[in-house]
Formats: sequence, structure tokens, C-alpha cells
Amino acid sequence: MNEVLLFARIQDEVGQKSLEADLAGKSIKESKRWVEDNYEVSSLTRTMVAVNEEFAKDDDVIDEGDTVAFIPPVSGG
Amino acid sequence: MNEVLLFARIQDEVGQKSLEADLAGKSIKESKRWVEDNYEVSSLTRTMVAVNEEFAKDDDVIDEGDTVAFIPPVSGG
Amino acid sequence: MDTDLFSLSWEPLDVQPVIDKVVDRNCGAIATFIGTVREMTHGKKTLKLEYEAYEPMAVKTLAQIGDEVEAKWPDTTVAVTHRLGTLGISDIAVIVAVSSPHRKAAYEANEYTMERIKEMVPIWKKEFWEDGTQWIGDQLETTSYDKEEKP
Amino acid sequence: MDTDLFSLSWEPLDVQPVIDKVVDRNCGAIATFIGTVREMTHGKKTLKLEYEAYEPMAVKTLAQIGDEVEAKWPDTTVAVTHRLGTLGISDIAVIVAVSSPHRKAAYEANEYTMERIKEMVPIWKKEFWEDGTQWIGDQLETTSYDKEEKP
Repeated sequence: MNEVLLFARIQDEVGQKSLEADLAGKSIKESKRWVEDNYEVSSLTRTMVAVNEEFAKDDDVIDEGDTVAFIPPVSGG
Repeated sequence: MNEVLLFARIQDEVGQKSLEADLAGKSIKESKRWVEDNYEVSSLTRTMVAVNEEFAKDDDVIDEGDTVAFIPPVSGG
Repeated sequence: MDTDLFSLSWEPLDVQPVIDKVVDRNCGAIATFIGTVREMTHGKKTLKLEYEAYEPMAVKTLAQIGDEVEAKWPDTTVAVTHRLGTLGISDIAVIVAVSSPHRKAAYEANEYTMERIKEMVPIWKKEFWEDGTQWIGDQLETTSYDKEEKP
Repeated sequence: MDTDLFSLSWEPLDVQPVIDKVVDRNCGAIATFIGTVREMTHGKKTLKLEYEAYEPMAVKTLAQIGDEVEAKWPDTTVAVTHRLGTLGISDIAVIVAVSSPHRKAAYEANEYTMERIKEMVPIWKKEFWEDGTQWIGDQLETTSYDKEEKP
């Protein structure tokens, strides 16, 4: 299983701060599609994904136990 | 008469913070030469002159009562 | 990179403690940047802001930016504190302090740090206006701020 | 130009009061520069410094620089405090604070202010080393600092 963290707009839309999901073996791109298919969220096209607190690329593959975070465009500073 | 203010290196060399001198009618250039001729100072070539707290040009003429300040290259900041 | 230099705070920020983290006997220049909550943007009145972060990753990413800065500008030290939670007008959102032997590097490294924070640190700002709220950064192009216009 | 924004001080400087002079509800960015006394320059150890000024003209010239800044970067506010007297290592020599609605102008206006101070404000620095003293700025080219190397 994987812990999936949601932030900002995505957290508001889903109505949860985190999810439990089995994303092992999925690419980053596939994991975005999985969230879009299973939850009421707007497009994740511009959303970055971090695996274990490091930004991941579209074709990186998620491992069992990885923490996956959906990072909408940031606006700190 | 004119009050003549000396700063930094010039003040150290002359050994005084100010002088009384009659510079009325002299240009800035001439007033520099007058100081060089009458006091033990190194060259005033790179020294700026302010008249009544405003930078003056080489051929500006000093009036009776003006305060004349000799401003060696600045090093604040 | 000393991670004490990079922190998040739910309490109001003070400049001096951030400056104190970077002072050094061989620095001659300290450039700081303080980002504050501005009341008017494009004629629209902000009532308050809320900042949220992916906290452990935000601190880690700030430290990575610190490594980049030390590589680009040797002998500089950077510290960043970012506020989280609810902020009113004129409250401080972020403080960046950079010390360096010489002044040019301090300015450049400070500006670079702010640019990188705005690009990659997982912190989000929600604006509250009289007629609604919005997460900034994630809206459609037509309603987003121009890059130019951000504080 | 409000001349309270520009001052000279014989007492140690604090950053916060200078920042307080420029804070505004519609500023989103405050850039500050703090010039401190550096111990080592070109491998030579500074023991202390003395700053002297043509005081009324220095304040007036700082205010003129403030006018230039407001003309070049509308909606910015600048405050400068310069220390006079004897300073030890790490003591603050100058503080420049600039507020602006947006960050780019705050950085640029701050850097411009420092450059103008170093060009035209009648303030002089005397360095004290183990083997002598010298008024900086007025020495022969061969012993002067490179422009690059000044803090």
C-alpha cells in the first residue's frame, strides 16, 4: 500500500488530506490518471508528484510503501 | 570671509577641522590651489568641493559667506 | 547544509533571529528579503491569506536551494523562514537572509533564493477576498497573476 | 522626501527600526542591506574602523538619493541609516531598507541606493590594521581596493 498526500486545491476537491491506495508498479503518469478516475478532481496536468519527498518524473515507477504526494503549482514566498 | 571645512585625510594633514579664509571671487579650481599653496597637503586633484552643502563644479565661483567643504573620495557604505 | 537555517513557523516572524543565523566575522554584507501581505492587487482587496505546506519536504527543498546558493556563490550563507497559517495585511510571509563577504553576491544570492522558492518549494497560498477565495498558482491562466506581478 | 528616513547615528544600529520606517499596507516586498565590518580583506586583518561624515550634507545627499529612487521605481520607499564613530568587527556600518509593491523593484532600488551612497555621500572610513591606519577611498590606486572587492 501507499500513503497518498493531497494539498491545497486537490485536498479541497477530494475533501481529504490523505488516501491509502495501492499504486505500486504504476508510473507517476498512471498514478495521476488513477486519482483523476477515482476522485472528483480537476485536471492534474499541471500537478507535480513527489515520491518520498523528492520530485519524481512522469515515467518514474512507484514502489510498495512509497509516500506519494500530489503537489499543485506552488505559491509560497 | 568663508568657512572652509576639511575632512578625513585632508583634515589629518592640515591638523584642523576648519579654516577661515577669504575665497570670495575664486573658482573652485583656484580655491583648491590656494589650499595646496598655503597648507601642507597632498594633491587635491581627486578632491570634490561642496559649496553650501552642494557639490560644485571646477569653474563655479565662491561668494562671500559661502561655506566651502573639501571632500576627498568618499568611502561610506 | 545546516538545516536549522531553514524553517517553517506557525507564529509571526521576526527579522533579527533570521539575520543572526547568517552573521559571520568575515561577512561584510547581509541582504535580506521580507515578503509581506499586500492589501491591494490589481485593485482587488485582500482580507487575509492562508499558507499551507508539505512541511518535511518544504524544509528539505529549502535546504537544497541553500546548497545551490553555496555552490554558485562561495562563502555565502543563506537562511530562510516561511510562515504558515493565517496571515493579515502587512504580516510577514517569508524572510530570506544571505551573508557574504561582498555585497553583489549577497543581493544576487538572495534574489535567486526567492525565485527558487517560488518555483519549487511545496508551500501554497490561499487568498481571501470580499467575494471569494482561491488557491494561488493553480488557477487557470486567465485569472492567474502575471509572474511580474507577484511580490 | 521625508528626511526622517535618512539618518546618521553615533550609536550601534538596529535593523528593525529602519524596516519599520518603510513598511506600508501596499508593499509586498522589503529588501534590506546591512553592511557590516569584515575582519579579513585580502588576507589583512582589520582591528576596527572609524567613520566620519560631513553630517548635514550627508543627510541631504541621502535624501537626494531617495528622490532618485522614487523617480526610477515608483511606489518604493527608501530609508538609510549610517553609523559614525568607532566600529568593531561585525558592527553594522549601514542599513538600507526599501519597500515596494513587488520584489524586483525592491532589490534593484536597494542595490542602486548602495551604489550611490558609495559614490557621493560625504562619509569617510578609516581602517585600523595591526601595522597602520588609512583613510579608504583616498589612497593611491596601487593600494586601493578594487571596486569589486568592497563590501
